[in-house]
Amino acid sequence: MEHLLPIGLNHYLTISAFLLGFGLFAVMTRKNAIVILMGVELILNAANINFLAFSKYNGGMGGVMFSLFVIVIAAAEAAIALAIVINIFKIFKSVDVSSVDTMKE
Amino acid sequence: MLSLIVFLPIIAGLIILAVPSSQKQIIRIVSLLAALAQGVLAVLIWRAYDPSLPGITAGPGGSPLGSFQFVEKLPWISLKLGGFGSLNIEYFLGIDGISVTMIILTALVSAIGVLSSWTIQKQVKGYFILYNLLASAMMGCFVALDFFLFYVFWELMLLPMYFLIGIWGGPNREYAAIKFFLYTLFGSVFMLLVMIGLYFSVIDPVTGNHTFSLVAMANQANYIKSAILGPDNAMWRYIAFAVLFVGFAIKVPMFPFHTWLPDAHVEAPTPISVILAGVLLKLGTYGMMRINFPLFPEVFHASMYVIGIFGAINIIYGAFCALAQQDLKKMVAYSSISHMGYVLLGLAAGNSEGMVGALYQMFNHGTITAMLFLLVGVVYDRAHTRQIDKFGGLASYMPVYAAIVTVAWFASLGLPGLSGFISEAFVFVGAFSSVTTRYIAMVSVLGIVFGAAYLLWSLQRMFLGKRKPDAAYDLEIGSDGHEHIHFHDWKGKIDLDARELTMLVPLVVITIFLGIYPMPVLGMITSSVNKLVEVLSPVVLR
Amino acid sequence: MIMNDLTYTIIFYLFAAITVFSAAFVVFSRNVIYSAFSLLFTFFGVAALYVFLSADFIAVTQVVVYVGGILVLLLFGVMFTKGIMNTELKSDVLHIVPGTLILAGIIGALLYTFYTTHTWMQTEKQLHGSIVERIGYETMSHYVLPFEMVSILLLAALIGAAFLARFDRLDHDNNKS
Amino acid sequence: MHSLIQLSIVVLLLPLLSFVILIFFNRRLPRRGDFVGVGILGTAFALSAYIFWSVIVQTYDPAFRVAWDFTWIDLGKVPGIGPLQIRMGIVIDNLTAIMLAMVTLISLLVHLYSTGYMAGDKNYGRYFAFLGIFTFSMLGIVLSDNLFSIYIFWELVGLSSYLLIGFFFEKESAADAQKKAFLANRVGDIGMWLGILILYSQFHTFSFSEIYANLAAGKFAMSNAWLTAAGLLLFMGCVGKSAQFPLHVWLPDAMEGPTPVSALIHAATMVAAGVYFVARIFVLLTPDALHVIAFIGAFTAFMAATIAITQNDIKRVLAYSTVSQLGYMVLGLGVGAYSAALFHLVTHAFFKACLFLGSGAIIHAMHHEQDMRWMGGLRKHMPWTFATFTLATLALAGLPLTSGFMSKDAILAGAIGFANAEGGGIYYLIPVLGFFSAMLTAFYMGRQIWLVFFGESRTHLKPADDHHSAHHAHGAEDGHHTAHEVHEVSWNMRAPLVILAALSVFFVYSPNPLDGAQGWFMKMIKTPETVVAKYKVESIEHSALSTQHSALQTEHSAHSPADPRQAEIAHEAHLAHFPAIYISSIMVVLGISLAGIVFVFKIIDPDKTAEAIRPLYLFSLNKWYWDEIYEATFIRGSVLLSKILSWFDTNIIDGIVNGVALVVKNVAFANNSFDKYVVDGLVNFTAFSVNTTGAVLRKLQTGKVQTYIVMLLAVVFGYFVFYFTRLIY
Repeated sequence: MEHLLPIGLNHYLTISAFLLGFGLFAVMTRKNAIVILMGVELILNAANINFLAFSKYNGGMGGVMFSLFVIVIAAAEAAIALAIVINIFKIFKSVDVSSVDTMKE
Repeated sequence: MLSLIVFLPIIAGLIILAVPSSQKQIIRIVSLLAALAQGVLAVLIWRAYDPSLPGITAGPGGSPLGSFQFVEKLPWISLKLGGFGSLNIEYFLGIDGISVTMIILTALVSAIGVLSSWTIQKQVKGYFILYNLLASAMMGCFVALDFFLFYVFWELMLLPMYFLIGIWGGPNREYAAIKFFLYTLFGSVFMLLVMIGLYFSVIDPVTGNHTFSLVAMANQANYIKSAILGPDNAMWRYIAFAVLFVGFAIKVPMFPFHTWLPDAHVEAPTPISVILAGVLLKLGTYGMMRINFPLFPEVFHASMYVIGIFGAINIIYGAFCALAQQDLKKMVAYSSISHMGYVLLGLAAGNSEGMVGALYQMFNHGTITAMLFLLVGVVYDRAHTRQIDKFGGLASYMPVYAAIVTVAWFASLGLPGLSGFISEAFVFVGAFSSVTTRYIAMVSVLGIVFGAAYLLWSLQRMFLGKRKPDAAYDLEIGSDGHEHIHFHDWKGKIDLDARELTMLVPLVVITIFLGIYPMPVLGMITSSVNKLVEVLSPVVLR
Repeated sequence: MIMNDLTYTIIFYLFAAITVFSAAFVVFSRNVIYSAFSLLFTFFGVAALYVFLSADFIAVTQVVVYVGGILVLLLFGVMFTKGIMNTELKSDVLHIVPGTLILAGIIGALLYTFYTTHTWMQTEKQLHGSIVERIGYETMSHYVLPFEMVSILLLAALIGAAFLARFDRLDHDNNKS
Repeated sequence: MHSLIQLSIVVLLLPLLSFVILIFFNRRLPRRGDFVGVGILGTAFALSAYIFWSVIVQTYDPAFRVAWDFTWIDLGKVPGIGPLQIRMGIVIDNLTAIMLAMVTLISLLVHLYSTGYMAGDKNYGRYFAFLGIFTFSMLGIVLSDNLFSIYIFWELVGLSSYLLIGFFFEKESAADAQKKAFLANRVGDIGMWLGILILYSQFHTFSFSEIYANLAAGKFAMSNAWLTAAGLLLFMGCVGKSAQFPLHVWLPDAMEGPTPVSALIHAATMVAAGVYFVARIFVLLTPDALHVIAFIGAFTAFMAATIAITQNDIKRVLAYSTVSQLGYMVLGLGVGAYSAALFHLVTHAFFKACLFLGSGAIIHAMHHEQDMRWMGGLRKHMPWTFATFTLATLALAGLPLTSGFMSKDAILAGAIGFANAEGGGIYYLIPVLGFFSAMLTAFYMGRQIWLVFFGESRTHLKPADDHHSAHHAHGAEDGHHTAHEVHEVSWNMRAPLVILAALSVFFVYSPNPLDGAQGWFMKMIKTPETVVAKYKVESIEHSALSTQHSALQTEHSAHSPADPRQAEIAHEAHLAHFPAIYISSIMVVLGISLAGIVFVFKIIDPDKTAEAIRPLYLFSLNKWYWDEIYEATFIRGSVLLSKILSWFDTNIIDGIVNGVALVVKNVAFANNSFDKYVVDGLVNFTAFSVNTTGAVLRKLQTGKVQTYIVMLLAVVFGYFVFYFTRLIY
């Protein structure tokens, strides 16, 4: 129990690992494009947590700045992705990505 | 200059590549122009050639200049082979008395070949591209002074020939083409081995590296004594000589290796036969004079007798086989085997008269046999058959054709006043003067009679007398009351038309002129031949 | 840090739990709306963690951008694509087994890595207190070019998104198709 | 350059000019340009007549000789020899001058004659062109000063003879004859060529004078047998060209050519070229060679005479008599009667040309009827022809007061002398054969004269089928012509007959009808001194001769060659002069009277006689079966051999090649099956497995992005595992 405290780098990394895992799981398994997007957001957050954690524990600004950019990118990504999703919906009349398999051989 | 004359046809081929294949006339004209330009260059070279320079071996200071002419020498391929040292291949062109006549011959024959290809209708584009490739390769073989370069051109020649026979040939063309290809390939493979061996045995005196330069190889001082083909390894030198000789003899073609020739000729279209007999066969003997003999003089010395015997066999055997042929073209093919036998005999003599005779015979055989095959093609175009017995009495109906045929036939049987005689005469003079080949010469003189026999017999059967009952043409009484000849499905002129005359008349003129005054050609070759004889024989061959 | 360690730790664990569980809910819930909303909690939790990581500005940005932007966007997306409360929102899953295996595997692997790796490059001087002005400073000096690029990217992305999501074009497409 | 040389060059080139003009432009010129030929030959004759006059008449010198030569081929500095050049040149001596005049004169007359004889032929112009090139090459032979150019012109006369024999090439017989002639000549030529080669290989020159100088200097390195061989091989050229015994078969067939051509080429000039050539090389002929030559000549003379007896074709009789007379000349040279042989050459040229042209006139008048059996009684219709023909016949038979008498007598005298000098024995065969053939000659010429000119016309006796065959062969218009249709020929055919007949009378050559040796000819043409004396195989008689030599010197200051053998022969020939006259005259009278007995007075019926000695008759009628023998042996033989070799070529050699190819192919097949079942099997298996795996993996490509992501992550996880395991161990 005492290794749970004091709060160290590993705690944050653990959390980010969980987020990453969940995000990946969502991306892997869910058919709904929206949920997949959410998973992607989770993954990005996991990454952000790592950035910030490391930059805190070795006192550099790089991680911070990068997480900032990541957030911006995430915003852009979300916008584009949603637009795409909407188009997919318009064309396939569903957001079920498993129905979008025209690449199938 | 030489590069230009070599690669001009290839350039023409590239241009043709750009021409749409429907534009047959343009394609033909382009190749014709290329051939004519080549001819012009050949004439320029002939005019600018200095007959006093000997060639064969390097001039003073080991540099080819001062001995060869129009020399172009650039490093081409230079590979570091680690343990083997380095592989230095040069782009090394140059001519001497032996090559210059062949260059002129090649230019002449390929120009005439283009004219005679005018009637080719099938895949004209591909045909002329291959044809130009062939022309370049032939020319390259004659001017290359680097063994490797020579070999490249030599092999480059096979390919278009194979296709030209195999695609545009007669009914049995694939067989003939394969036969030709395999035969020649067989020879050239051994040539490759010998070439490598020579490379590692020869040191260029100037650079000190190994070299493929034939000029360096022709000087025995440049050999490493202990090398594989160095002076110490007599046995290997003998083997190399034999192997190389076989390689060239196949091209000549020499007696046991000659059977590809009749098939190839019978199947090949007329222009290809012309090229084949006019130039390609010469490459064999040229290779002997340029490579085989000067590089292994002592082996040549030891084997003159054998070469002479093979020459005699060629002469008489070819004549007899020609006597038995029913197919006119096959007869001409065997006749050219017989005539190349004279070349071999002259070379075997090993003295100046014989060598001059051989070289001059190469030139004359080129022009005369080209003429013969063109004439065969003329009659084949009209009658679609070459069976000698399917004619008769043509002389009455095709006087011009008959006249030119008579000239060609008599030139071929060595009538004095026509160029063939002088070369044969010199061959015999040389062969008889050389003690080694004296008796061989006495035997092969019989070839003169049998040569006359088959030629005159075919002349009589085709041109004299009256129309045979089963002849390949009809007779009809013309408006003027005279009998006229009529070939089935032949719309053109019955007697020679303008194109055929433009092909034939120059050859006739050359044949007659060189028969009366041979010096224009002999003057160029004598110094080189004398030099060659010196190289070949430290002791005088008498 | 004003608070003493214990409260600090408790609060940390609280937010950590919020984050992780809501994230799990996001992933595992069948209802898109639910997951969307639980994603909101996740974001909050993450923002809180940012604060713990003394990146308060980032935390704020996180809240503003994600909660105020992306999440709303997602909800819009949900609403565009589905009727809100209809049953189809229960989006089913595919290859759940490999998914779970890999999930477990990856999480396990990562944790294993973290906990077997003892030598993180930790330095004595860590970030403390607010770093806002340092961020501004860095942005304008050191990271100005990435910053500009990112802003241009963002602009382009927004324009593109707007363009992609236009309706008339889609109708047009439909008429076409 | 000597002016005569220049003139002779012009003479040489003029006929060539005529050839070139006529071969190209005869259709453009009026009368097909025959006047060009005649005119040019007239000029040539005028010039050579001038040469003759200035050589023989002005400079009356047996040793006259001018020469000129130029470098034809320059072989540069040949290793082992040094500078080597092949020179062509012209030599003019008495013999040349005489031959020059003779050739151009006869050629001119034949040209003139042909304007009548060949009129209306469809290749009229070409005919004159061929005559031109023949004259050119004949003059070339006459003028050459070296073996090489003689060989060249030698073959060129062969060519022109080929062209002219086959002038009516639509006739298969003509085509056969021309081929036969050319090939027979070729056989002779290769012998000649080998002889030339032997001499060249020793001295590296072709020029007569240099070769003789070297020989005289004893530079001939090979054995004396080679020298004899060289002489005999060179003589082979003469055998072919002059139709001597082994190769005589072509000359009678050559009569397929137009009759003027027979007169020019196959009677007067070309066939005589062989004799001329032997005379040129006379000095290098060793005694052994000369013996062979003498026997060949004698045998030829005899054999041809026997054949001529029974021939019915008027031209064939003349042809065989030509062979026989040439045999005389060769015999004369063989026995060393040099000038006599050449004398006979010239005289024979004139009267034989006269005979041929006369027969041509007859054939022309008889509408191409050549068979004497259907002639007869032409005396009345063709007086000119009759007169000239008879005169020439007498000359040929060798009756006194004719040129033939003098020359033939000189030869026979030489033969007797030779036999005596060589010590008798077998050598007497030569004069005996000579005299016997003289008798035969008289006999068959008498027969011919009788059959053709006397008696009544026998045209109607001719069987009909012969008619048709004859007309199809000759394309005459009407078959049935009786003698009164026959009329004398026109002036341009008559004039040559008269001139030639006039030239076969004795006083042209010698004031004394009995002794040609007193004539200008024998005075101008002296036996040259042999250059091979020192190569002689020493034998008893020669050593004996050399002892007698000094004694002979005094007796024959007229011509005293240093070679004792020649001296001996000349001496004996001189002694044998009058015996020869008597015997030959007796023989001639005998022959003519025999002919009279048989054909005029019919005391002996020729047919009965023929029946009585049928085998001999057939033997002679079939020309000793030489053609059949050659046909059976050489021609069949070589054709058969050619067939065999060609079979060998296509089946054995090519068979071997194809066999090798087959073996290679089978190896290739074996290799191929290995390839197919093992190597290829592996390949196919790989392909198969790849295929199946692909089929399996294809399932993976669902087009669902998430599937891919699953795989991706699985791989990533796998990497994790791998990495950590490696980290652990």
